[in-house]
Amino acid sequence: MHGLSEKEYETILKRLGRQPTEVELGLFALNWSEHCSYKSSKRFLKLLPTAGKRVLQGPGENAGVVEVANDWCVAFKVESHNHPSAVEPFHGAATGVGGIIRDILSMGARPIALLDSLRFGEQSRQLFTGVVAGIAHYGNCVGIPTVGGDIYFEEAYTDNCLVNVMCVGLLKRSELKRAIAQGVGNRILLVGARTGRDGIHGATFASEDLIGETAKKRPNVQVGDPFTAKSLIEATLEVCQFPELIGLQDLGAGGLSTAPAEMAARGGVGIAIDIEEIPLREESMTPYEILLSESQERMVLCVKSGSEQKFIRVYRKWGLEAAVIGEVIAERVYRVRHEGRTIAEVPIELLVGGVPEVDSFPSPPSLALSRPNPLAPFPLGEGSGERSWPASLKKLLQTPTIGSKRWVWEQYDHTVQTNTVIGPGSHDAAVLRVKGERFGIAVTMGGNGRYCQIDPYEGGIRAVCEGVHNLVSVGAEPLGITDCLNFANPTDPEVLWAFEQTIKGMAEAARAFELPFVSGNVSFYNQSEQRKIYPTPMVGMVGFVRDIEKRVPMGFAREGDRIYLVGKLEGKSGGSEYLKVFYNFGGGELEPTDLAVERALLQAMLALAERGLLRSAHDVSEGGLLVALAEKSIASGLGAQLELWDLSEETLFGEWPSRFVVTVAPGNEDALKEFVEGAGVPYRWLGVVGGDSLEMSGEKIAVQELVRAYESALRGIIAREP
Amino acid sequence: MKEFLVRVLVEPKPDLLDPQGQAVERAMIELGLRNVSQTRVGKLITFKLKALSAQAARERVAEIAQKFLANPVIERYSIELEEL
Amino acid sequence: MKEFLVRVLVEPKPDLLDPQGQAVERAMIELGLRNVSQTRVGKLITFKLKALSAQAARERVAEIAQKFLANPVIERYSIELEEL
Amino acid sequence: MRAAVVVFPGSNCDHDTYYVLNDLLGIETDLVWYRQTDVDRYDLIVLPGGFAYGDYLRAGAIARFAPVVQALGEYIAKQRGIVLGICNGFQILTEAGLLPGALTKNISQRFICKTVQLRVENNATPLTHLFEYGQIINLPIAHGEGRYIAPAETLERLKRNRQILLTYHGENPNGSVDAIAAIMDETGTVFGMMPHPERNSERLFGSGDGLKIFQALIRELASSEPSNLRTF
Ligand SMILES: Nc1ncnc2c1ncn2[C@@H]1O[C@H](COP(=O)(O)OP(=O)(O)O)[C@@H](O)[C@H]1O
Ligand SMILES: [Mg+2]
Repeated sequence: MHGLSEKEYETILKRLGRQPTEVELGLFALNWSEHCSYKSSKRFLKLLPTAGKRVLQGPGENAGVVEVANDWCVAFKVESHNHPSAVEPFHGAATGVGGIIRDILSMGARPIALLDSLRFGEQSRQLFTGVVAGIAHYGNCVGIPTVGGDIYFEEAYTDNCLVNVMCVGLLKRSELKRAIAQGVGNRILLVGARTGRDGIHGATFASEDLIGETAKKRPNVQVGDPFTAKSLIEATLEVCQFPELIGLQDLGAGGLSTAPAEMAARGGVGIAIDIEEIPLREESMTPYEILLSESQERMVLCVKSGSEQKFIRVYRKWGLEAAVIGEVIAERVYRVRHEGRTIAEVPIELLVGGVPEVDSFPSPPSLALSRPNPLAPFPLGEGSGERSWPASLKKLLQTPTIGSKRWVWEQYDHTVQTNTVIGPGSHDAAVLRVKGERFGIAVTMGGNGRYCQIDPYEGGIRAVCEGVHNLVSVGAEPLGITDCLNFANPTDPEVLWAFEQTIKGMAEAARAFELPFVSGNVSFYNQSEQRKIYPTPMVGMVGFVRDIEKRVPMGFAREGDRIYLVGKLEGKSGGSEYLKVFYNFGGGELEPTDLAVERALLQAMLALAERGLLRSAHDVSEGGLLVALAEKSIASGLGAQLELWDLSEETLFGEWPSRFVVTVAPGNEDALKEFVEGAGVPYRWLGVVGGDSLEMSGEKIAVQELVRAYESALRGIIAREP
Repeated sequence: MKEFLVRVLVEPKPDLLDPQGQAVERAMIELGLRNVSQTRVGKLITFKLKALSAQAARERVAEIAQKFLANPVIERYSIELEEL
Repeated sequence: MKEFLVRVLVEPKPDLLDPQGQAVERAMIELGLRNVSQTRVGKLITFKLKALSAQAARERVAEIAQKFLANPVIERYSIELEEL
Repeated sequence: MRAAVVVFPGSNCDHDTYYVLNDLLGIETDLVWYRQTDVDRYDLIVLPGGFAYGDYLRAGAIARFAPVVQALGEYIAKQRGIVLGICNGFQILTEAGLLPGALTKNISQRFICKTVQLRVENNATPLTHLFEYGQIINLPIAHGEGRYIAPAETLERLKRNRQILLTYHGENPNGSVDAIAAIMDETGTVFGMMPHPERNSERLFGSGDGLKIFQALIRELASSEPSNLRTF
């Protein structure tokens, strides 16, 4: 009952030594849900490195925090809102944005950027347009620029789209806050919106497959109110200056049944709340409903007793609710009172983290699996040669996954707050300035599920490397990682195996770069009767641009610049978009990433950027070498004369790791070689920037034509009116 | 063929939060309209439709309202017909 | 005091272009609702109001609709009352 | 000289605008809460961009009743200084009837954020006198309700009095009638514009045409006795 397992119910009876009340069961149901307790994932998440000299706050709080420079720090985290978005794309995505913003706010940071990684089926027009509209609606109204993210269209996500949102906040070292309750007698405040019957059992909803029954027994859709959220941000940042503020925490999935308990757990205290003190939106709500409500735009504060009014005044000024709903108590229990009667009293340790870990065993997929066999040969030959490279290139640029997402990011306000130096569209990462400082902050987010479907370990490695590449391409040094692990049902041993492998891969890569995971999120049960999603780790990263004037553009900079490939020219190219588009083949063999090379590459590229030697840089990812070159043309309007002898499709369009296309000014060739050779990384001359078309081996294609193809990529999906 | 003036009234479901309704209600109260409550803001779609009978018109409109004009997950609708 | 269910229907002025209405009409036609024309999309504001008489209620609502619920430059409105 | 940037609940370009006036241009600037009504000490009052009251019902429909907006009536009547509405500020001014016409949903029905080209239609105004007549400038827009419309006779008047200051050049991003992007009132002291000058006031963000707009206002105010502003 309440989505609790036999074993869990037994545990409750044993530890409580009595029958739990209805309300208590509700508390357990939420606190012990997968979404809130991480009972299936904890033991694997432990594998991720989390330490680092810049880490101010690692996993365990509402967001991670790393130090950047001059006392400035960034707080960041990613959160999924997959199931709510599948049910109601607009509000599901909108409230996803709202939720992660409040996580950042809980650290005492001002949110300065949003990114979103989205995955849809190839035909999911309504989901796609609804989600985009929802993100725009919320993000634009709260005045936080949406500066990046990525979108893939893949059959595996047809029944279960992915909506992962990352928020980045800026704060001074001294402003850091924690989600903690302390000091017996101190007050617990509930601030923001009123409590209504929203999304009751949302967390448990997120902890089951999206099939028949679950899909039907939808909780009330949560509707976000970005206007209230904006006021909540301003009011909360105001009270964060008060010394009487002890700790704060957003109300996410789980609402009042989890947040105060978590704060008490961190402080090693107990909390008692009085239900009747909670401002309600509709009368006649039962205590049960009130506790389980997931109404948006609410936060819990712990403040010094006696200072309540000071806080309440600020929230009232902003037109928000603020009420003292309880106090910190010595007894380490979460006590819920209703009109003087205690209706629930549960030991904090039992409620938070007391859930028995799920110890089902991962097991690798049997060979009988219908999924693309990792060892399937690369089906070159058929069709190859028949197509000229310009035709193939155009077709790839037109695919929704590779092509321009302008239609999406032009609906996002990406310039508000006037810090966006590099916005969405034309670069591998976004770059934000910090007013009054010389340095900048680079941010990126993404992940390729197909790689993980073929080989979760290598896919995990690549997910981290991709983030590093994106940052390095704009001249930023990676500082820290946040991640969202989107997987199917974890009770399926093969899913759990993929989960473990992916984490091991990510951990391995992070260690190679000495990068800490400071926050993240896990989303399981992303499947329907028909389909499981690909194992999809989204990796968000924050980087440091020492001198914003030295940021590196992606597009070709000047006529005559020399073009080089840094990295290997040949490799296995399983999982490539090319195979998908031309052979409808999602498998193949992945070229293993050499992390030693990756490390060296990172150093070399940063050194080159530091010395201002890079006229432009772009990592080679989906679509392979020629698409990377085309993107550099599209971004700048400049063409190039290319000199490639081997014109096999594999060379031109294959995808394997550790590659950049860079340009240097004539005369700087040797400097480039010196650094790259020094790093022991192969490199190769590709040609010269110039003209208004891409030319190679007697064939050419006008940049204008590339642009047209690239910009038309989403038409097929959007045009499918209504 | 008869011609009808069709009105489709779309409202947020009663249990769901309607931030717009809330904001509008607060403003109305500030502007002196006391004793107002449960304000909801929805959509009004009006059009002319040719059909053989009121019955037929209503059915076809209901179908379109169901799958397009209203979002059944968060909204409810009602249809009003007037023969011209 | 009596209580009324109030409906304020706000529509784009007839002489003004209504791009949203056009878009909705196109979609409805694509979805197979032929013979549809002159589609307009407006707002539906509903609320409960306590007043001494229908007369009084109507006047006060008219005043608020006039200066707030509708923008006279681009919209016109109508009021419907139902005593509860 | 003293400037005010009004803060409504839901304003989100208030700090950006304050930064340009106060930090970049060194003008003594206050963030003024929407409940404040004593605005006479300010020579320039900016209603910034954003989503005051969430833009619920209609952009600006609720904010127009804010005390500070009510106070603007008198401020304008006695020609005390200059009022500039940017984006949401423009919407509030039209809703309040302090500027003619209305700003409606973009013709695409979608929010749009991009840098656009604008043509200077009248450069003999406090807002535009640093540009050439007919000059093409670049400014970012970011709005969902920027389609300017007005009754024919109003449009006539706007043209006759040369109250149209900027029009979209090339593409008309929101479907505004006559591609109108910025206007002023008859007195030449109240200005409304959909583009965001504060988002193009530094080299980092492009041409700097936005800064020229603020500089123009400041020079105008410095050169003319605020009490008897040149009108056009
Ligand atoms: N995949 C992950 N990698 C690193 N940290 C994670 C991951 N998943 C969850 N965490 C951490 O576990 C804690 C709980 O996460 P979550 O429940 O998403 O927080 P919230 O309830 O505030 O959204 C957070 O500190 C989060 O950063
Ligand atoms: Mg949280």
